[in-house]
This record gives sequence, C-alpha cells and structure tokens, in this order.
Amino acid sequence: MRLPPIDVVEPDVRDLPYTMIRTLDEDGQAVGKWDPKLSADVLMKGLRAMMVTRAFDDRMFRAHRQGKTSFYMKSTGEEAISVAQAMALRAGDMCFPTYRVQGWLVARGYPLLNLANQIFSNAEDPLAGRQMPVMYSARDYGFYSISGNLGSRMGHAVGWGMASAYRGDDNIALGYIGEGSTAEGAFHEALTFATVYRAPVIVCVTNNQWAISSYSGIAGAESTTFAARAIGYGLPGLRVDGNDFLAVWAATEWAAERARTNHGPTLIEFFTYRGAGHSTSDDPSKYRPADEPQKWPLGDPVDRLRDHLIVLGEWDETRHEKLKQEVFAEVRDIVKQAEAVGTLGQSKPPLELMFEDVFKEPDWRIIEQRKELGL
Amino acid sequence: MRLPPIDVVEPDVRDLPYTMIRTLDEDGQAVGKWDPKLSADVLMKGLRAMMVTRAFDDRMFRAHRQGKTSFYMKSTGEEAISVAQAMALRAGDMCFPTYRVQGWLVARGYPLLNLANQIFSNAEDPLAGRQMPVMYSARDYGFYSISGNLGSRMGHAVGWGMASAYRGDDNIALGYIGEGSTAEGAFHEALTFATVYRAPVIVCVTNNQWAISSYSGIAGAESTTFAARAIGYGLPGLRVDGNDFLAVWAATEWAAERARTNHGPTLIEFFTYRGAGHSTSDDPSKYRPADEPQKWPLGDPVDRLRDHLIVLGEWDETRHEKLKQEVFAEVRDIVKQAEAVGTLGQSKPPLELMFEDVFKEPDWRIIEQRKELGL
Amino acid sequence: MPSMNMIQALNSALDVMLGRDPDVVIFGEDVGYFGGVFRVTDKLQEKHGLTRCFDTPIAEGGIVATAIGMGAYGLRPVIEIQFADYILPGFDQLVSEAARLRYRSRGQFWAPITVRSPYGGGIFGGQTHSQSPEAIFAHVTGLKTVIPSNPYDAKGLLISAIECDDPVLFFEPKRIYNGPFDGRHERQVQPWAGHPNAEVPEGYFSVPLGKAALMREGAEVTVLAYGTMVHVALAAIEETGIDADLLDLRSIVPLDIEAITASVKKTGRCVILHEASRYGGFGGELSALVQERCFFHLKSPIERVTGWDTPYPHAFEWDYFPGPARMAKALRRVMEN
Amino acid sequence: MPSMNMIQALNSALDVMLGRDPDVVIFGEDVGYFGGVFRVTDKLQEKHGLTRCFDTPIAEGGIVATAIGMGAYGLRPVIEIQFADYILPGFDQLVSEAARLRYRSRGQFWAPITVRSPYGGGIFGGQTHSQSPEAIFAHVTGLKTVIPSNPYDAKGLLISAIECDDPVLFFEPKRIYNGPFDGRHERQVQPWAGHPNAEVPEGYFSVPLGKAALMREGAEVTVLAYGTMVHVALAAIEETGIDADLLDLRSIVPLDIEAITASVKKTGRCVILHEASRYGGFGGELSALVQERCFFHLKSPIERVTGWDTPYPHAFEWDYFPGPARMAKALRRVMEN
Ligand SMILES: Cc1ncc(C[n+]2csc(CCOP(=O)(O)OP(=O)(O)O)c2C)c(N)n1
Ligand SMILES: Cc1ncc(C[n+]2csc(CCOP(=O)(O)OP(=O)(O)O)c2C)c(N)n1
Ligand SMILES: [Mg+2]
Ligand SMILES: [Mg+2]
Repeated sequence: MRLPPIDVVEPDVRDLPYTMIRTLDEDGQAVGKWDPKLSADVLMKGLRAMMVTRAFDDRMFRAHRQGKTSFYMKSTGEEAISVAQAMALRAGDMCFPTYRVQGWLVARGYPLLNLANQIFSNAEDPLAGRQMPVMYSARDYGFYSISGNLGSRMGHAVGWGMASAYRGDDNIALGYIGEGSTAEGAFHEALTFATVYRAPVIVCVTNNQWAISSYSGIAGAESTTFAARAIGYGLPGLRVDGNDFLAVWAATEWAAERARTNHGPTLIEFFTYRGAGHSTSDDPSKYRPADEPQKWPLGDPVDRLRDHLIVLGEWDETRHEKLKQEVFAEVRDIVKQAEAVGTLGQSKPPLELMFEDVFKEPDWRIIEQRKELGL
Repeated sequence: MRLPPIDVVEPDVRDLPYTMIRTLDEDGQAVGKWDPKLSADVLMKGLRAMMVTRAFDDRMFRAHRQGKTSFYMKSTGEEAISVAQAMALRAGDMCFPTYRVQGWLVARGYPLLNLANQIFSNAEDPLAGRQMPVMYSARDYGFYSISGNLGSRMGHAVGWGMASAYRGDDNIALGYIGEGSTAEGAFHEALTFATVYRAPVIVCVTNNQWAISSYSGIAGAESTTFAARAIGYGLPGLRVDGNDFLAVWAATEWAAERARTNHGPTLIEFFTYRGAGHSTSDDPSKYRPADEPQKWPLGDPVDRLRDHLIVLGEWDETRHEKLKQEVFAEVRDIVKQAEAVGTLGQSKPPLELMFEDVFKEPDWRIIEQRKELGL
Repeated sequence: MPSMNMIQALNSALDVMLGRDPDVVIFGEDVGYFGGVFRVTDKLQEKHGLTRCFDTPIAEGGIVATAIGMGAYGLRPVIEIQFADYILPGFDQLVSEAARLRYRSRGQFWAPITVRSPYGGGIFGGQTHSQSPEAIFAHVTGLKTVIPSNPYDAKGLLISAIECDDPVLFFEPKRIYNGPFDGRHERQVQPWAGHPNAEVPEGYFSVPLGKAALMREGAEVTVLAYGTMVHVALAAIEETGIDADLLDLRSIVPLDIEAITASVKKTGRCVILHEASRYGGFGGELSALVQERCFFHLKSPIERVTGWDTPYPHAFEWDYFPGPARMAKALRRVMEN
Repeated sequence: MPSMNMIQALNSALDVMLGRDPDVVIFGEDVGYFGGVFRVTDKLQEKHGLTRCFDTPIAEGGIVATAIGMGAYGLRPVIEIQFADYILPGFDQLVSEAARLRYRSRGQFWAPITVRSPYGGGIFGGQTHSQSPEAIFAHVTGLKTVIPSNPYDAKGLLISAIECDDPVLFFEPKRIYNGPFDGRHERQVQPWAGHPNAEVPEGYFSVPLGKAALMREGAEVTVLAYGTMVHVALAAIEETGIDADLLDLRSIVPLDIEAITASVKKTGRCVILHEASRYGGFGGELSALVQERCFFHLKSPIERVTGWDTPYPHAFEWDYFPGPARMAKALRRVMEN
C-alpha cells in the first residue's frame, strides 16, 4: 500500500477509498509504508489510555445497572481511533466528537473524576447537570460540546477550521460522525463547505457497522465504501483499519499535515466494530448474533497493540495483566470518589445553575421564573 | 464514447463522470454510439417545442417589463433538456421540476394559455392565484408542483418512485435540481434513499454554470464534476452535453430503462448555460461579461438541432424562419387571449379560493376568517 | 375488552391499518426488524412484510420527503421520528412541502402522511430526548397536531390521523407509554392496567380529530391540558379539591374551540397546563383565544403553568417539569377572585 | 445628518462593524461580489476584502453551521439568509445548536452570530418570499429576535445584534427597505427621504436590544406592533383619530415587558398587530402576557389583527395583508367598551 505525498489531488488517490490502510499484520508486526514508526513510550501511553477507557466504560455500564446514572454508552472495540487521534494531533487542534470517542478525553488527560461526576449528574458535574452522561464538553482538552442530535456538528468543525485559517493560525479541526449519521444532510453540507473553502479539517467516519439496530447498509454500505463519498467532492478519501492503532495514527498524521499546510480537507473512513450494545437502553441480542463481536475479523485494538509491543520485546503477558489490574483499581477508586459526592438523584448541582447560561445575561423571564421557584 | 449496457454497476462506469456524452458534432452530424436514431418527425416536434418555449419566455419577459406580471424566469439556452426528456419519457412518469424546465410542459402539450393565465395571476389562473408565475403544477402532464424553495423536492421524486415500485407499476420519477442547489442537504438525503432502496428515479443536475450571481464553483465545480457526486454513492453518473438534444434524449432513455427494469437510480449532469439573467429581478451584467452567452462553447440547442435537421436534408433556413414567425404569432395570440382575461392586478381569481385547500376540509379558523372578510 | 398500555394500543392501531389498507406503509429509524426503540412497531414487519414496515437511513428530512413523495403517488405513509427533538432536520420538509402541497397545487397533490414521534420529558432524557415542540407546528398553516393522553385515545386518534388526507403530527407523550404518570415522581410507577382508558378494543375504531374530552366536570375553573399533563392536572385538582372542568384537548390543530369557550363561560376561570417552555408556547394561543371569546365571563386572569424558559435541564428534570404542586398553586390563585 | 433608506442603513452598520472589529465576517448566498439580492452588502467585499464578505454555497443549514463553528473559534459571523422563508433548512442548526451551545457546554462555547434575513410580505413574492416566521423563533430558549421598523433603528439594532454574544435573528421587513409603507398599497410609494427616522449617523452608534420605542403617545388604547406593521398601525390610528399609545417592540426577544404593561395599565385597552398568520403567532404570547399582567385594568378584550390562517397567497396579497382598514376596525371595536 503506497503512501502518497501530502500534496496529492484526488484523481491521484481515487483508488484508496476501495482499499484498506493497515500496518499491524496477523503476527503483530508493523508492515508497510504507513507505519508511523512510533517510540515504545508513545505506544505504551496509547495502550494504557485504551485500557483505561475500556475499564471506565465497563465500570459505568455496571453503574447504570445499579441505578447510579440515567444512561451510558460504551466505546468498546473503537478505542484506537479516539486515543490515537488525540495523541497524533496538537493541543491547539479541536475535535468535534460523537458520544463514542471518550478515549480522546482519557488520552488527553481529562480528569476521570469529571467524567464520573457528569455521569452521576451530581453536585460536582462539570456541566452543572445540564447534559446527559456521555454528552461531554471540554474546551481546554480540544473537545467540543457534544449533543444528542447526530451529524449537526460536522459543519461546526468546518467553520472552526475556516476561522483558524482566517486568523492565520495553524490549528486544525477534526470532526467525527458515525457511518449511520452520514445520511444526514448536514454531513453533505459540511463536506461541500469544506471543499469550496479548502477548510483545514479532517472528516472522520467511524464505521462501526451498526447504527442502533441497523446494519451499515442502511446508510448505503452495500453500494460502495464511506471513504468513496470523498470522491464525489473531489477530496482524498482514505479507508483505514480502525482497530489498528498505528494505521489510525499514520492516516491522521497524513491528513493533519495536509490540512495544516493548506492542502485542504481529507475524509477518512475508520473501519471498526461496535463491540457493545448501542447504549444502556439497547439490547443487541434482539438484532445481531451474540457471537458477532468475537467473530469480528479485524480483532480487538487493545489486543493488537499489546501483541505488537510484545513482538517489539517491549511488553509481556504478565506486565499486561498487572497493568490491567492497576487500571481497574485506578478507575474503581476514582468512581468511588464520585460516588462519595453522590449518584443520580442523591446529589445534584445547585438549582440556580438551571437558570444560568441560557443567555450571557438573564432576561426578565429567567429572573421572574427563578423567583417563582423561590431562588 | 462507449454505450454501456443498462445493467452496469458503478465500478464499470467510474470513468463516465469525467467525460462528456455528445452526439452532435460541429457540422451538425450525429456521431457515436449514443445517437438515439430518432425519426425526423420526432426531431421536428422537439425543435418546435424548443422554439415555442423560447418565444414564450421572450414574450413573458417583456410582459413583466410592461407590468403585466409580478415575476418571470427564462430557460433560454436550456430548452433541449426539458423538451427532450418530456418526449423521451412516458405519460405515466412524473418529473419533479425546477422553475427552469417549462419546456417539459410545452413538449407535453400543456395549454400555453394556462401558463399565461398563471403568469398574469388572473381570474383563469389554474392555481387560483396561490402561486407565483413559473411555479407551475400540472399533474396530468407529469409535472409535479414547483415551489420557490430549492432542492427540497428531490426526495419526493425518490418517494414517488418507491411508491410506484411498491405498487408494482413501472412509472419512474425524474428529479431536476440546479447545480447550485446540489449543496442543499436534501440533495444528499435523496441520493442516499435512492441508493439504499434502489428507487426508479433519474436525478438530473442542470449545470447551467450560474446560481444567480455565483459561478458553479460555489457548489464545488472547481474540485470535480457534478456527475462525480454519483460515485460517492456507488451510482452510475453520466455527464452530458445539455445543449445537444440527441445526447440528452439518449442519456435519458438509458437511465429510464435502467430505472424501469429495476437496475436503480442514475445521476445525470447536464452541462449547459443559463443564457439569460436569473429572473426578471436580476441584472447579470453586474457579475458576468455581457458577451459570455455568445461565447458559450457548446452553442445554442435550438441552432444545433436546426443544423442537424438541415444536414439530414429535412430542413432549411427559409422553413426555419417561417416556423419562427409562426411560433411567434401563436405565442402572441395566446398571450393576447390571456391579457383579455386580465393581467396582474386587473383581474384575479374569486377571493373565496384564498381560503380553500389549506386542509381538505376547512376548520373553524378558516370559516370564521372568511366571514371576517365578508365572504 | 383487552387492557393495553399506550405502546400496545399504538401498535394495535398500526397493525389494524396495515391490515385494512394496502396503501399504508410504515418506516423510520429502527422501526423495521427491531420494532422501534420504544417497541411501537414491534412484530409489524414480521407480520406484514418488509415492504410494509421498514428501516430508513438516519435522515429525518429524507424520511419526511420520501413520505411526501409516496403520499403524492397515493400511499398513506406513517413515519416515525425516533424522538420529537430530532424532527427539526425535517422541519423544512414539513412546513415548506407537506403543509403547503395541497394549497399551492390547488389540490392536484397532497401529503396524507402521519408523523409519529415520542415527545416530552420525565424520563431523564436530557436536552434532546425531552422537548415538547408542538407550538411551532401549531403555527404552521396546513399541519394538524394530535397528542393523546391514554391508550384508548392513542389508538383511536392514530387511526383517524392515518385516515386523514392532511399531514398530521402525532406526538406521543413518552412518559405515559407504560403508565398514567401524574407528575408525582417520588411515588411508585403506575401501570395502565386497571385504568378505564386502558380498555381498548382489538379491532378498528376511531376517535375524531378536533374533539376535546371532558375528563372531569366541575363548576369553578376550566383546566386545559393535553398529553401527560392531563394526569398532572387531575392530581392537582384532587389535591386542591377545587371543582374543575378538565378538558383533554387531544388535538391542538384542529382545536375544539366550542368545548373550550363553553366551559370557560360556565366557570369564569381558566388554567392552561403544558410541559413546553412558556414563552411563545401553545399556552399563549390558548390564553389569547379564551380571552378573546370569554372576556366578559372571566373572574380572574387566565394562568399558564408550563416548563421554564430554559433548555430542558437533565439533572433538574423535576424542578423544570410543571408538576402537581405548581399546578395546585395556580388553581388556588385563580380561586382567589 | 445623512438621510438613508433601510438598505443603506444596514449596509452602513455592516461597514462600520467590519471596520471596527476584525472578528466580524459576513457571508451568505450572493452577498459577496454581487452585494446581495437586496444590495444590503453592496461594495463591502470590494472595500473590506474577500475574506471579510463572501458568497456561500446554497445550503442554509451549512451557512448557519459554519457560522456557529467560526463563532466558537472567536469570530463574530453575520450571515444572510436570502429570504426568511429559506431559513427553515437551517432551523435545526439554529435551535439544536446555536441556541443551546452556551447552556449545554456551561459557557465553554457560545455562538455570537447574527442571522440577517429579509422577511414579510407586500412585494408580490408569493408563498416563499413573504412569510413571517418570527413566532417559531421566539419560542426557542436561547435565541434573540430583533425586527426594526426604520433606518435609524435598523442600523443601531444591527450593531447591537453583532456585538451581542448570543445568537440573534435579525428580521428585516423587506417591504419597507425603500420606504415607510403603511399598507395603503393603492397609494404612491413613499421614499424614506424626509422621514425623521431616516436621519442616520454615518458612524458607530447602537440601539439597545429589548427596549420598545413609543412611536406615538395616547391615552385610550395600547397598540403593539413591529416591522412594517408599525407604519400600518400609525395609518389606522390617524384614520380613526383614536388616541393610542403605539409601541414599536423592536425586539420580541428580549421583550420590553415593562413598557408594555405600563402602557396597558394606563390605557386599559390593547390591540396587537402582526403580519404572520394568527394561530400560534407571536400575538398570542403578547395577548397572554398582557392579560396576565393587566387583567384588572382591561376595559375590553385584547384584539389581534394578523394575517389569515392560510399560506401566503400570491394574487390575494392585499386581501391577506392586515392593512389599515382591518386595524381601524379593531381599534373601533375595542373603543366600544
Ligand atoms: C438527528 C438524530 N436522529 C436520530 C437520533 C437517534 N439516534 C441516536 S444514536 C443513533 C444511531 C447512530 O448510529 P451511527 O451514526 O452509526 O453512530 P454509532 O452509534 O454507531 O457510533 C440514532 C438513530 C439522534 N440522536 N439524532
Ligand atoms: C432553500 C432556498 N435557498 C435560497 C433560495 C434563493 N434562490 C433562488 S434561485 C437561487 C439560485 C439557484 O441556482 P441553481 O440551483 O444553479 O439553479 P438555476 O437558477 O441556475 O437554474 C437561489 C439561491 C431559494 N429559492 N431556496
Ligand atoms: Mg455506527
Ligand atoms: Mg445553475
């Protein structure tokens, strides 16, 4: 698989949307031109962030079953994408997330305690109880405000990137969208604007094969790849093994350099698999074989990076098990701290906060209604 | 230029969006595999319909200058598209028009008097004064209701085609959209649905180079062709000389047969040129060279069909001039009839009609308000 | 008669109409094989086949547009928008196309579509799974808007909506899918079983659009409500012991103006209750209509009890939700004059 | 002081703000090289450059989304939606994103955007170039909605809107771009020249959002209007000789509730005038607010004079448009009590 120069134009890479960029082979070796040649430290940092993300997801899923939170969504099996991208991009860059890229926040060092407090909607909820669990916002960590509605923030990524260019900054934007959500008109409008204004943005389609109960075919996967959408706009499109930490990193670096050097937007389809149910409200056994996750051909991103480190002689099973337990304990302790503050219903932010930030300054309606509530 | 079998899949025709299908060469000869081999009668019928359309446009444009109507839009230079398609498709098929395909109605024999009465918003206005001029609706002529808002009817074409298939009918839908309007999210959603459900629909992008004052680049034309949008969905995309009556016919027949035999949707970009201003409210000299229309390399669709008929020995200059005068007189007389009924402000439909068809049956609000107006 | 919860009643209405009318087709996100995230279309694909009940891409504008095109051909599409909060990407299709098609084409084309969508709060759904957008649709000429408050009405009104040749928004109060919630969230959840309006005939029947239901007859004040709020109103009326006429509007377009004016002329007082935020909400229209038609009968100001003028705040759900306590206050206030 | 029509005043406001604040950028369909279909951005690209004022693709949702993203970065985008009828494809972006961003992110991100759009009828624009959608925006928590009625206010309010850190809908009554139209369409068109509110300072000045203007002081009735309707109201007041307080609301969010209640408490009567169709229109909210706050001062029912509950009918424009005759009738009616 060739590695094209970053100043390619779409006609030179019209074949790429129909192939798949991979670097980690079956034996855990890094092969091919797309190997980003990362240091063992960086790989270890990535492995740990993926493991923390997964451990946290598992813990919170259980917390929901225990009635401690109203809702939760896991990213199991997709951790390589958000973790590698958070590490490959710069502090000044901004990602426009979906609800399935919490790995970004973990990799960027956002306090797990903040996550847990929001998930429990308790007095310390960093978003003051205004948002559901998983709908995070963390500007200082390059993480834009999530909302429940799908697809509608890709255009914000384009505008944000255009503003960066307008100011002469070299910050770039990265937008995430699930394969199912690519059907929304907002996705097309964002790509059209990105194309016309040559915005410094990376459009990432996380194709995890499922949209709640609907197979990726519902968004058109039976007719072509999601990477091929790029050809329709004359943009380079990459199709990448999303469970291959190295490939995700390399593709992201390539697209980021294009954007930063004013070569325009890139669309990347990350081919991955939604290992868990859609959310705590979902029961996947109703619509897909129970063993499908195990049968997934592209493997598990954590295992694959672990095996690679072992092949490199940097890691072994015992150390991995130890790390697993260490991560488990870390997550457990932090969640305990959050539980001490309170879980859903037992504790909540000060009520006045319900009335703040509707506008920069409250108008008479807010002031009167706050009084009506005796505040 | 090869003529692919109608059961091709997109990978077999991935080159077509980057070429242009033409049949009429510089000398007016029909060349190549796409020649639909039409009889002289059919060609004559098409020539006449194009000439009537143009004469009618000119007349109505002047009528606006004389204050007889509130608004008008010409289709000058684009007549081959709507006329050839109206003739190539069947009575049971439905087109979902833009405001620039009045040639369809002319070719299908919709009374010019109806057009004129609507344009004058007079007592005989077939749409009861509820719509602007040019926003026609003529179900019996395979012409869906136009509205001022752009792009939003392409999805109706897809749904209409799906309903035809659901009923087991072989009626197909044809949707028109200007190149500028392809930026609307609704265009993408329609293509996604058409792809996923294999709808019997032809999606026609009339690329006349301009969207009011904006060059086609504003919709992305500098990065690729509009026909290439099809590749993004895995659909066959054709790029056709829209000023070539024969090429328009042939491409339409090819796509129609695909749709009718359940081979799915086709996207066709018709490369043409907006010969006149956007509308009576527009002054193109403000944003494009005055002589650009004359300099347009693909010529005038009427002249090109005329020359072809002459080359075939079926036609000559003198007969053409005679026909021109005949058509002029026909249009003049019909418009006079409409003027006799009344022009804008002098005559209007019965006022009660303002209150009808809001719902199938009026509710108390309509009944009370009608009384309030003394009806 | 079988007892049904609201989900079963809606499912039964769809099942009946699929059986009666081959032009009825049902589609939306996850409604096919899966049967809908709230299970309202459960088993319908299995029973009636893939072409009668199917999944769609995630594009609400595309769903509505497809339905309009099918309707123009002659079908009667019934579409589901998974949450009313997500109807907005389809807003242009509903307003500029569905609502206007009949008028602008002088009756050549129309959109006999039904748009089902779960709406309202009370399930800890946060900002985008809790909103009540009925007011913005009520303002759109050409759209009808229906909101049932119990299983019997849900089935009968949905059948009327499907049979209606105009586009109908059918908002389902998701909080009362499984039981008649009256806003007393600290109490144990009630099932529909045993509730008089949970007795729902198996087969075909309909409840007309535009007729309010008198849920309780009284002399002192008229209460106007719909959806979940009908149950909240009842709780507040019991709590206060105030003798109220309670009208369940059932549809806000068409509106049962006769029933409303007759009641207010009788009682001389009116309290309006809805979940949506107050400013510009449908309560304003109701208040204006009552004031215009009953001015000289009014003993005290018409009151509105509503959600606050903030986005729907996840953790503060019960502070935002206009429950029985707020309603009781208003009832007592209007009785002071 | 120079005399300006409304287009010149708006153009001047944009010119001034482009000059003062490098974060201000202007974009929309045909606004760049061409200067906008109504010429409001005429010459701004030429004077301030391609990156300050530019054309966009035809995708209202994309235009709003791009503006929000730019606003989140720190710019102050001023976008034009060519006609208010075409704002609906961007409705989800305005409601689900622009209006909610500050609240849901607890102030980490916000959308300091101004959405300019010509609205209203009176120009024979038919169904999709004449509508008045202000009511659906007024109901959305987190959005501000401004509507000027004359050149001076247009400039001063637009500058305030641009400087505002909240998303602002700025609806421009296109019928009065060139002259103060009072609804008497059979009369000759009046230019702005000579009108006191057409005297507009060249440079920077602002008119605060949320303050109504008392256009005429009177004792017998309070008239609430905005946009073109302010002029229609004046004509009707003159015609009837009724001594009215006329409040030009200027912004419906925020609303100058003090001015409204003070006036109605003084006059005891109220007539509300707007162009939009009646049902669910903003008049309902105004009527409800006045009734709630001034009930015991009211001598006669609050009246609403509005467009009919039909789509905007091209040929029947003057039958639909709520002109001075309909307004005069209402004024006389309220004076009967
Ligand atoms: C506009 C909108 N429509 C529908 C929904 C309901 N919904 C939530 S998640 C989801 C599936 C999304 O699938 P995909 O885009 O593939 O993302 P994934 O969950 O697989 O990461 C749907 C339909 C929504 N949240 N927003
Ligand atoms: C939704 C919407 N946005 C904007 C407009 C205003 N408008 C009318 S025509 C037009 C240009 C359309 O250009 P194109 O799609 O290329 O069609 P053409 O006029 O060239 O045939 C615009 C922006 C509209 N009518 N509808
Ligand atoms: Mg997915
Ligand atoms: Mg064009």
